[in-house]
Amino acid sequence: MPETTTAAAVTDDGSTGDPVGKRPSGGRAGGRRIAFARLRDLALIPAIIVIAVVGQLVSPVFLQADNLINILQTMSEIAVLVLAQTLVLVVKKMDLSLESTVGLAPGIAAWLTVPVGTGHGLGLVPGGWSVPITLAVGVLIGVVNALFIIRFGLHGFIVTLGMLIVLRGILTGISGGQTFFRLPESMLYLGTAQWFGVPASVWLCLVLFAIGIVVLGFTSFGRSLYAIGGNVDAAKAAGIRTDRVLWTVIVTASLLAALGGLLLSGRLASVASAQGNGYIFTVFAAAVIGGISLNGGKGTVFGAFTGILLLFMIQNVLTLGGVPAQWIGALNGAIILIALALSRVTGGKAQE
Amino acid sequence: MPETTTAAAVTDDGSTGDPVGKRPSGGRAGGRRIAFARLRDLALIPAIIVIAVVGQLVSPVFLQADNLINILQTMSEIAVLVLAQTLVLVVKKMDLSLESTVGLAPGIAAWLTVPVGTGHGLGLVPGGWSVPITLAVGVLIGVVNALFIIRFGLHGFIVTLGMLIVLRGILTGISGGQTFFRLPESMLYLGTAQWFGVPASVWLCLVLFAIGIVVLGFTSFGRSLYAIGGNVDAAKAAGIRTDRVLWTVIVTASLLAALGGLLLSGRLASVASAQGNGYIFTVFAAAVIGGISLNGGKGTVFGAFTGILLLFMIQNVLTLGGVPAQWIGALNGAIILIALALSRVTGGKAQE
Amino acid sequence: MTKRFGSTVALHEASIRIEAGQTHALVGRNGAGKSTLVSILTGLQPPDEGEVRFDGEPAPRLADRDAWRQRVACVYQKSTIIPELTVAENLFLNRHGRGRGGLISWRTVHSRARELLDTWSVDVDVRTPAKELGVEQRQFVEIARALSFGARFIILDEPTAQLDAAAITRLFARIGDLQRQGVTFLFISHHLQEIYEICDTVTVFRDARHILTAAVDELPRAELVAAMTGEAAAEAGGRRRGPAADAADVLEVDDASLPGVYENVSFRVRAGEIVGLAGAASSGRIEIAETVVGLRAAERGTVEIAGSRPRPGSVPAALRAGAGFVPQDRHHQGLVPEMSIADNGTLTIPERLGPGGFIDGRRRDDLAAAMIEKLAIKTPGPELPVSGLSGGNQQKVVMARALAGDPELLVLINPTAGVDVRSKEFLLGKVEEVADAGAGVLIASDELDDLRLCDRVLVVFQGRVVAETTSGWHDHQLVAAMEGVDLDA
Amino acid sequence: AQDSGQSGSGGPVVGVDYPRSDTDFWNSYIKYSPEFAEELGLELKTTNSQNDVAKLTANAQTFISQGVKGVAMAPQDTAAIAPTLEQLAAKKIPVVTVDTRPDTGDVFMVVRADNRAYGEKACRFLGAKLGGKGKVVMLQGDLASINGRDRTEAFNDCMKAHYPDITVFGEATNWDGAVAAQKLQTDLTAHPDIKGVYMQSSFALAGTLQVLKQKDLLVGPDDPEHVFVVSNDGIPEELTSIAEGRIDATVSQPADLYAKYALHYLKAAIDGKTFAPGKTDHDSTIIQVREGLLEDQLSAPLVTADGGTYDGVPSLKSDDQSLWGNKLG
Ligand SMILES: Nc1ncnc2c1ncn2[C@@H]1O[C@H](COP(=O)(O)OP(=O)(O)OP(=O)(O)O)[C@@H](O)[C@H]1O
Ligand SMILES: Nc1ncnc2c1ncn2[C@@H]1O[C@H](COP(=O)(O)OP(=O)(O)OP(=O)(O)O)[C@@H](O)[C@H]1O
Ligand SMILES: O[C@@H]1[C@@H](O)[C@H](O)OC[C@H]1O
Ligand SMILES: [Mg+2]
Ligand SMILES: [Mg+2]
Repeated sequence: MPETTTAAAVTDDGSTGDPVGKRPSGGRAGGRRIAFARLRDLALIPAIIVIAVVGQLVSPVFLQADNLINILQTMSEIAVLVLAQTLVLVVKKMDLSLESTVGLAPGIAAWLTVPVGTGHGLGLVPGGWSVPITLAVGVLIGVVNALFIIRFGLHGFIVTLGMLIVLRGILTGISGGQTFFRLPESMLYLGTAQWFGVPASVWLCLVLFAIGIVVLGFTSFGRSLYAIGGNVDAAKAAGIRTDRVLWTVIVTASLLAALGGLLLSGRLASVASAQGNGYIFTVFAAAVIGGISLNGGKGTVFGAFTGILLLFMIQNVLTLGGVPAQWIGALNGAIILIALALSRVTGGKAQE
Repeated sequence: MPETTTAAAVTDDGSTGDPVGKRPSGGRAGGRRIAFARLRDLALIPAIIVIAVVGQLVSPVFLQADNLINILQTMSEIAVLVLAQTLVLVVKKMDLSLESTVGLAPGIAAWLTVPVGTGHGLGLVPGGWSVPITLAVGVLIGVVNALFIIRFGLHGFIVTLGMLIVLRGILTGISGGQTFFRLPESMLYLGTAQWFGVPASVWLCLVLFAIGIVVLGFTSFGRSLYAIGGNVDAAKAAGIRTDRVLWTVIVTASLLAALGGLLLSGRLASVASAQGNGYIFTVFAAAVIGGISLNGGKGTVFGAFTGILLLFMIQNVLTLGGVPAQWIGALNGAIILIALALSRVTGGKAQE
Repeated sequence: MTKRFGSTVALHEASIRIEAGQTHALVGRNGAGKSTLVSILTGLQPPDEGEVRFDGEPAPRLADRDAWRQRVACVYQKSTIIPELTVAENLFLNRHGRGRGGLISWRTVHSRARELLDTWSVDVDVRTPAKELGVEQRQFVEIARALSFGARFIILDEPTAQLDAAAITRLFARIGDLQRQGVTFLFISHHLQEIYEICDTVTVFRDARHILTAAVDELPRAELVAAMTGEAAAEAGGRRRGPAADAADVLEVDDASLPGVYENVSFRVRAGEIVGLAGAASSGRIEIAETVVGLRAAERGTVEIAGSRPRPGSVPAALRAGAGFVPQDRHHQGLVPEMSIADNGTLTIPERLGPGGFIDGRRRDDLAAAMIEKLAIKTPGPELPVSGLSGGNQQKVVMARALAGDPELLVLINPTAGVDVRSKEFLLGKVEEVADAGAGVLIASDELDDLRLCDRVLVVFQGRVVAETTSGWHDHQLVAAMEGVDLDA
Repeated sequence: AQDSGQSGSGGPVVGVDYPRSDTDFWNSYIKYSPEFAEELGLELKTTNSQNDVAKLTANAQTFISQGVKGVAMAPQDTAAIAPTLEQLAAKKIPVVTVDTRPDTGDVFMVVRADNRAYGEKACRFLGAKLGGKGKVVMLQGDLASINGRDRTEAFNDCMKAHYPDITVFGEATNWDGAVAAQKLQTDLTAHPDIKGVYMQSSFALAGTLQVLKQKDLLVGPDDPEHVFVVSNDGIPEELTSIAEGRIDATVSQPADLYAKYALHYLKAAIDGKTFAPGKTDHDSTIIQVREGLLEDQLSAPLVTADGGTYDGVPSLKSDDQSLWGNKLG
């Protein structure tokens, strides 16, 4: 059996230093490595605990079920976007336009279904169509993005920046800048219903993340996302239909954004023409704090979830703590920056 | 005879045949290549001409000196940011926080110099200090960014996203969300003075771009930016002090952003707490349309200038044309998207 | 010198002494520490312990790059070409010719670049962006640049790995010139015959340590290999049996053409047969192999794998038809660096990992453990990211991936590039095993070592199959054929 | 309706800059402007500064290039507009500001309502309804907005002076409905006994109602669980909501009159008319805010379901046809 010198190279986590000896039985070292991988996944848990403790000290309300559900509900829509962006980032793309899709998808549904006379509604289509329309618009936007990015080979950042501006503009255009009110019942349902005493949007968000965890962690489709993000040429050479996977990811992300928009519109019972504006910053911050790499191929859905949870817990504590309005932004930003820096420390290597 | 091989080398598959044979005469083929390189630099000129013609058709005011100066003046501050971002992008980094520096740098100067009683001013320092303070704050922000990015190896996108939020928050904090006005005279000068009948900020902007063109095109320092952006290890091996260059670039970019902020505050004779918010989208769009690659090492300062010029010409034409307010956003976005797509066509290869 | 990276010891109290005017070879297996030594000798990083002396003088400060560059020039193993910059600028990076006012005079830069490339007969326009160069031209630009500093000491870290035979001959001729002018070389290569060809002295590193230094002509090849590997050199295995007489075709390429790349290529590979596709760098052999596995599509002609015709240009179709494959460059197409050995090794066989697209982690790891066992991959376990392996072991993972689907046809492109001598023997041994077990093998390579085990070698020249040899050929015949010289002449 | 571009015929050219196009209130304003321009025989050039004072400055330049004879604008940043006013003054172009009053610099007329009065009216209404005690949430606008600050200060001052037993939780919302909903929800979780909400703008309307609905607090005014909601602006949706008993009151900020009198004063300026402090012919008062600055304070009535008077503040019934929100198509 050829003895290579490579055991020395095996050590980037310091797990073994010994260049001689036989191949470790695998079981134990494997166990250790898995434990380590899990640990990276749990990198934010300490931070979440710290915030929870601080929160409880700031206000005894913090840990009450009510308030926790409140946090989960208010984060649910944007969390769906984080999930969407996570998929896109894992395949080493970016989708800035998600924040506009959040507004435009339900916006178009409202425009078509809301009866004439109420704001800018056209009342062309019965209200029951609003949910399918919302989702269809999401898919359509995804298809346009994918066309530009995959088919024409344009840079994702650029395309979706352009799309962000266009889609936002279209929403302003069709709504005349006004808010759509009196949405059809079916549009409100998901954003307002309670299932077993917990808002439907919370369930939905949790289920979507659970699906995300399973798909990315335990299916070959999910693994192909990591392969593409890690090295697209190698993925291609391994027989992965990279373009097809990329299409699926980009379209799914837009669809999720539309769903997020639907939840938000339901919760607010309206579609403001500025709906979603500025979300993308939070989405990126959450994904990155949660361990998703901007260089593709790295990070888990669970990590992303802890990222957005942490951000909303911070927001909630700041509100409960009655921090003066003008300092909330700075404090929030500083905490995010610290969390980012810490995730670098736990993440180990320098980021590219 | 030699012409043929050169022609082969010019095709972008690099599959030029035999390495034997004599060298090409160079002269003619070289001429062609320079012409081609220049052409890429001038990629937006046709678009600019089209917009100019359309503008003139839309309104006879468009080509009047007044209106052209108006365009240049309104774009001057953001153009300085585009220059800053160009430097950063060429070395393959990103600085999102520039948009907050635009507000915070003059904001701190105003806070310290504006007398008590006028808004939130502290009146701690005589007005003459305001310009140095603005620039010093710019440098300081750059140093913090550079520390995080170069010294601690954090991802530039992430660091500067965090900084964007923090710096914006600090400005809101010190200003209480209000606008600083009654700025000291020295802060107003650059934004308001006229030199030879043209606003000083226009001159300044043009001079800065001229310097940028010379430095990036014709000095070893400038070329080292491209080397670093193209392959940082290779740059290191060639004896370039890469860290030093990166520090210089990141700090210079923040300094330029502070200067841009100074011009803007001067022109508006005030510092709003939202000053600069949202600029970064325009800055990126301009740089990228202008041919700057997000992957580093590519694009010219002149190209970036044509990018921002084009965007502001479009804005101006839309305004003159009296496009309905709610559709301006969509139209503007669509034109940007088309320009991006076209710059892909002229740029050739798929973007990474 | 000692150099550590974290807990990895790259150099352990290693010394080397290079005499002025000599050409000194440095050999050792992958990861022995050769390139690390190079980076220390050229001032890219400091040693943790020990020191470098030039002519008895202590080495310059690390920050003083110019002083280093006067003493030593280097062609690094990793490309230091900047793709977006022109050839001329790559040649004169950070030492541009200045014109008036201290600004760069591009005219001077270009004319000096042209002069420089002329001396190397490299026929490219110096204004071409470097990314448009072929691999070989690029390597020559590196070499020309390194030799242009006027340094009296030049380090070449695997300069020949990317060159074909003719180009190597040219390089060696040039080295000969400089040797006669008294220039000192440190030469690193995994091609041992090159050491014997141009070097005076050889130093062997193993496991980060200095093992021996000896005059080249006093160290027979077997002893050299033994010093590198730490064990007596195994004799190459006996002659291959070759395919059974009635073996079926597992690959049939019929009149395939891809204009500008290859034309009218027809050949077949039988079960149990190893067929070589030999040829120079841009002969088209790689593209032909890539066509077989679906990375490219031929414009005309057909490819039939094990009796079925996979959709042209579709890798998954080729894999399903029974192909397994090792791509040209493991870094580029072979591996996903941050993914585990287990995931990389099973990337091509998702259907075997569990029902309904799910991955059963245990099944995957068991499969991977079997591969690790079979190919003797040095790792603590299947869950290690492949980026944590050395080159030789990474290449084994690529091989494992190719074999994972129990292919009927194995297509290998440069399967041993950059792999040390012992790993090479091992990998080629595995290939023989696979063939003996009944798979057909197609090897596209210009390495004589790879081709030696072939039952037949097809020589590709300028996109056409110009010759076919059966085993028993002589090296020079094959080399001549690859260069387009008639084999029978 | 044509909300932009050139309209009118042959009359003097005036420029109107719209401050933003993403709120219901301002979109009503955008809708009214061309209608009144035609009525007054003015030719209209319009721009939109999208809540960005730098854009407003550029737009003013464009107006100058286009040779307008007067400019109406609604600078949301009242400090930063000074240099632009100087430039227009230098060209002798009269300016009317709508909704806001510049911190420095002269304009021909400010067409505005008394934003402090909005806060005061909301405070009185809630004070009366709550009987002077309890907890209320105030969903503020943007810290940077003069109107938001006026409303906040007046509301707080009034509460302190007249209803010291009412606790006010103030939340900054950046004029963003989603932010407002989030903060309200947190406050309601921490203090389930909150009995009043003051929204400084109609942007928060739908979200507030949803939050109340989710907490089962969206019940009729007679129910002891009822949370009293006062809104601001008077867009149609608010008026309907009042009629349906979902919210209790709003202050109708006259979008129609803003558009009408902005253009009215511009025409007057072009015609060389001048004005002095005192009562006007349209049920409002011109006051002199400072030397050289007149402000026509249009009336902004409190609107309630019954049109009653609350702690001295009279109100209009929500279906009153004089309300602009009831006159929109
Ligand atoms: N920058 C680095 N960080 C961590 N480890 C490194 C680094 N560079 C080299 N090593 C380690 O040092 C060892 C020696 O590497 P080196 O590149 O010198 O080997 P080599 O002899 O050049 O191999 P090859 O023949 O494949 O080129 C490697 O096993 C590797 O683990
Ligand atoms: N810059 C680096 N940072 C961290 N680890 C590195 C670095 N460079 C090399 N390594 C480590 O070195 C090992 C392999 O590198 P090395 O270049 O020595 O392999 P090699 O055998 O020379 O491979 P190849 O033949 O492909 O050059 C791996 O453990 C890798 O993680
Ligand atoms: O009245 C408010 C107005 O002053 C602000 O600028 O925009 C929102 C409106 O509700
Ligand atoms: Mg190596
Ligand atoms: Mg090496």
